[in-house]
Amino acid sequence: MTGSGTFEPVRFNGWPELKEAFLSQHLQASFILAPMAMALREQGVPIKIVYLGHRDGTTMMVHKDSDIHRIEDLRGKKVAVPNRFSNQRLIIFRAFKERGLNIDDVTLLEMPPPDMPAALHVRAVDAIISGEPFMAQSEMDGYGRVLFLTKDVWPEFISCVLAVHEDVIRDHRAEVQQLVDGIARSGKWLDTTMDHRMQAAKFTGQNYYNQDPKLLEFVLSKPPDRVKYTNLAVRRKDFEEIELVGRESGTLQGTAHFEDYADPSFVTDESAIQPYLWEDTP
Amino acid sequence: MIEPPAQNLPTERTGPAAVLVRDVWMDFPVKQGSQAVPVLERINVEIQRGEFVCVVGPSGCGKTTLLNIIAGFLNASRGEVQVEGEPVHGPDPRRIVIFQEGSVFPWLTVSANVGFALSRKTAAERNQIVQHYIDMVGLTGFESAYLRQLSGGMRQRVEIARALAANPEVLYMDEPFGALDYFTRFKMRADLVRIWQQEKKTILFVTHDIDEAIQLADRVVVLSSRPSTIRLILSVSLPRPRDLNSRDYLDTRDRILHALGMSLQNGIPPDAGD
Amino acid sequence: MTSAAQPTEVIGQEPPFVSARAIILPSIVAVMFLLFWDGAVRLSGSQLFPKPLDVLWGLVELAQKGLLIKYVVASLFRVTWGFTLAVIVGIPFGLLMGSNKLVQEAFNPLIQGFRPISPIAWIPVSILWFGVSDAAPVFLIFLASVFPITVSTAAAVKSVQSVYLRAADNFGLTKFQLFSRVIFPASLPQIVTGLRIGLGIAWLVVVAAEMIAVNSGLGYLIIDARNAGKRYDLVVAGMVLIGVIGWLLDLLMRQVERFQTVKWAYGTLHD
Amino acid sequence: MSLQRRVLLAAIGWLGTVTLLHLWLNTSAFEKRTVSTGQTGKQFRVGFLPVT
Repeated sequence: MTGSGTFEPVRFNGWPELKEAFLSQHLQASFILAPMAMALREQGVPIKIVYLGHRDGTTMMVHKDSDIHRIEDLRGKKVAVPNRFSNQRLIIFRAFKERGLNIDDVTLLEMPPPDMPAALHVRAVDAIISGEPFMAQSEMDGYGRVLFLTKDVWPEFISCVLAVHEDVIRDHRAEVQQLVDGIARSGKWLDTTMDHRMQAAKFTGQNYYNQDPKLLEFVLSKPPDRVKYTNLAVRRKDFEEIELVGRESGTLQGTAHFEDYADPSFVTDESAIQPYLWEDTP
Repeated sequence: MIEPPAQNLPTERTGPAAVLVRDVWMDFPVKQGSQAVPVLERINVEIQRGEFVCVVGPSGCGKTTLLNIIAGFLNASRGEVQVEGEPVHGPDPRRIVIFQEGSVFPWLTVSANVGFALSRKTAAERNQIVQHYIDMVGLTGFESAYLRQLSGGMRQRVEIARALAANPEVLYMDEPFGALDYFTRFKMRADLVRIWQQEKKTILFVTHDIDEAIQLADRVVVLSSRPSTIRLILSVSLPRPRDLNSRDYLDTRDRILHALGMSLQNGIPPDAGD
Repeated sequence: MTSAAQPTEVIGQEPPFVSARAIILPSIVAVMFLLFWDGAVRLSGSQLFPKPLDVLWGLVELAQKGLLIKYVVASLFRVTWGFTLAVIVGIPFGLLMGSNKLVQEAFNPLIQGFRPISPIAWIPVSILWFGVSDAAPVFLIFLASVFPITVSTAAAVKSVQSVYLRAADNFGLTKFQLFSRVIFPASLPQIVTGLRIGLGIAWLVVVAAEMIAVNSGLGYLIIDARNAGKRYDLVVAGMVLIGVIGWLLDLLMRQVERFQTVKWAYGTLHD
Repeated sequence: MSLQRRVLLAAIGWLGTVTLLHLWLNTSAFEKRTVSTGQTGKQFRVGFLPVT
């Protein structure tokens, strides 16, 4: 996503602030939680999901020596989730429904992802679930244990999507296309070899995320399919699954449908995407 | 020499009186609906230019109220005040009041205070006037001191210097020495008379201290307790500087006390303080 | 011809007096605190909570990366502008409210209504208005300090002793002169106290203000350290920086209170 | 009056200094824009959170 200076990445520390900046068009586009984008569209905010951020990349962690070994053991426990409008929360609804469990048996606490590892460490909560690298953090530091990866419960799990304001799509389609291509091609590059991933870990860690590259390397490698950056085109089936769980959990009203909140026109043929030929500049 | 209250004795007629108080009545409405409280009744005083007049009376008799009316800060319920023939409608730089609680500005140095009213003059003129009055009141050397660094007596000197620097025609002084110690008061009275003689101002001086009045005034206006009327206007014909042990001095004091229904021949009367 | 008053009556200048004890005593307490902190962390065996030395190394790391100066300047920039705007708006408006009964009655309810709203509650609104620029934190800091400044200025004007006003009136000052030469100087001491409180609150709010999407500042340092995983040493380093700078700002403001044009109102009990 | 003027000047001086320092250190105001943003002029801003 280096772009040619046309794009300015703006890092946020919390979903509410990001949403507000995006809502008020201080951001032309933004990576955002899928259900949050859909809910905003339901509330009449003219935005379209044009691409996905990544697939999977989310894990449920429990304390190393906790008695939780199966999803059923979550009953009566406290689970930290990143935001009401997040698939990390909806996945729990889906997992409980598939196992015939009652969602009211588990307590879901909204908590900023950065605070989750510490909360698990001091056992303020029994389980945490959010995007990486915060989950890997607890695993790397030895007090966290993976309960499940998203691909075990919700294959092709979507967490973040790229959403763009409709007037930006109308007036600056070329830029949006350039943005989506850039993301798609760097995603392809990322998923071609592990070496690329290691380079990305170092580069992103220092310049954009300000996070320890070793942590990002852990996320991108253990296991290799912990997060995937390809196959990110917007597909109706994936989103209708989210609509279903969103409605059942009362998070979404179901008043916005795929045509309202999605615009798949930017990636017509995924196989045609060429990875960037890009080396990490020292 | 006693004067009947209603009548006054102009020494020689040199144009309209410096300050003329004609038939002034004053009452304060305490609360809506309730009867207004009478404070001053039938006050008639005429002060000649250059004269030193003291108004004396028990505390709370309305002396300060009268002064504020004369100075234009208060409007009388009835009657009128004229200065040089013109009716008074409000305060005026030609008639400076030295308030009882002291109004020297604590955020200014002595010289800045004294020069406060001289903003329209050039810097040179201002400094010359300021220095003149600072020396006159005996504050030489304290030009850049601040109020909190001065004693009570010195603060009063700044007050007087500032008033004089504005070159008023009349000085109204409301018990200015009330907060000073016994000895400083004597000093301040001597200095005030000296300055009065030099500057030839008209002075109206309000006090509850009968001795102070006699030591300072050409004429003393004696007010009764509230609602106060003029009991006596007494010309003090003692030569200056006044001998405070003289027979005449003591006689004058007795006349004033007598006018207030008190006499000290056989000790201090029990109701002296009412 | 003139009789000068004796100089002894003058009360001498009060020199600022900092005894050695005033330095040694607090440093002993500080050292004890650090030891207590260090011991507590070691005892609790917590890997997360940093020890004083870790915090020191965190500060050194920040300095080496040049982030220390960047973040301090960013926070000072925002507090300076937010506070300056609050002064520019707060003092005149406070003077007006204090001196004009109509304005007071008209605006006081509005101000008393806004005052209790914590600046943090304003974060969403400020993002909608100012987005991700420096303007958002400056706006929050402005809000945090403009109310205490306005209110203390208005109170100051109202408490100006009427004898000064009568004296000024007596000297025939115009309305403007009355304001600039009597009302303002007389209220200045209380205004300065209001400024000191305003600045304190401004510095309190800088952390919350910088949690919006800005990429610099001590508040950002803390929130960013949380994102970077286990960097609680930087979190505490940020807290230390905020504490020290906030204290220095207050010391600076206290120097203003020792100026002659203001000191007169504080009496001798002022330290 | 000179004291208040001195305080005022010091305040204005500080305002200018801290503003310049901030612009220099924390924003790209002084850096020559390597790539002109060309037609859009306004930056195309893309928000993100440091997650996955």
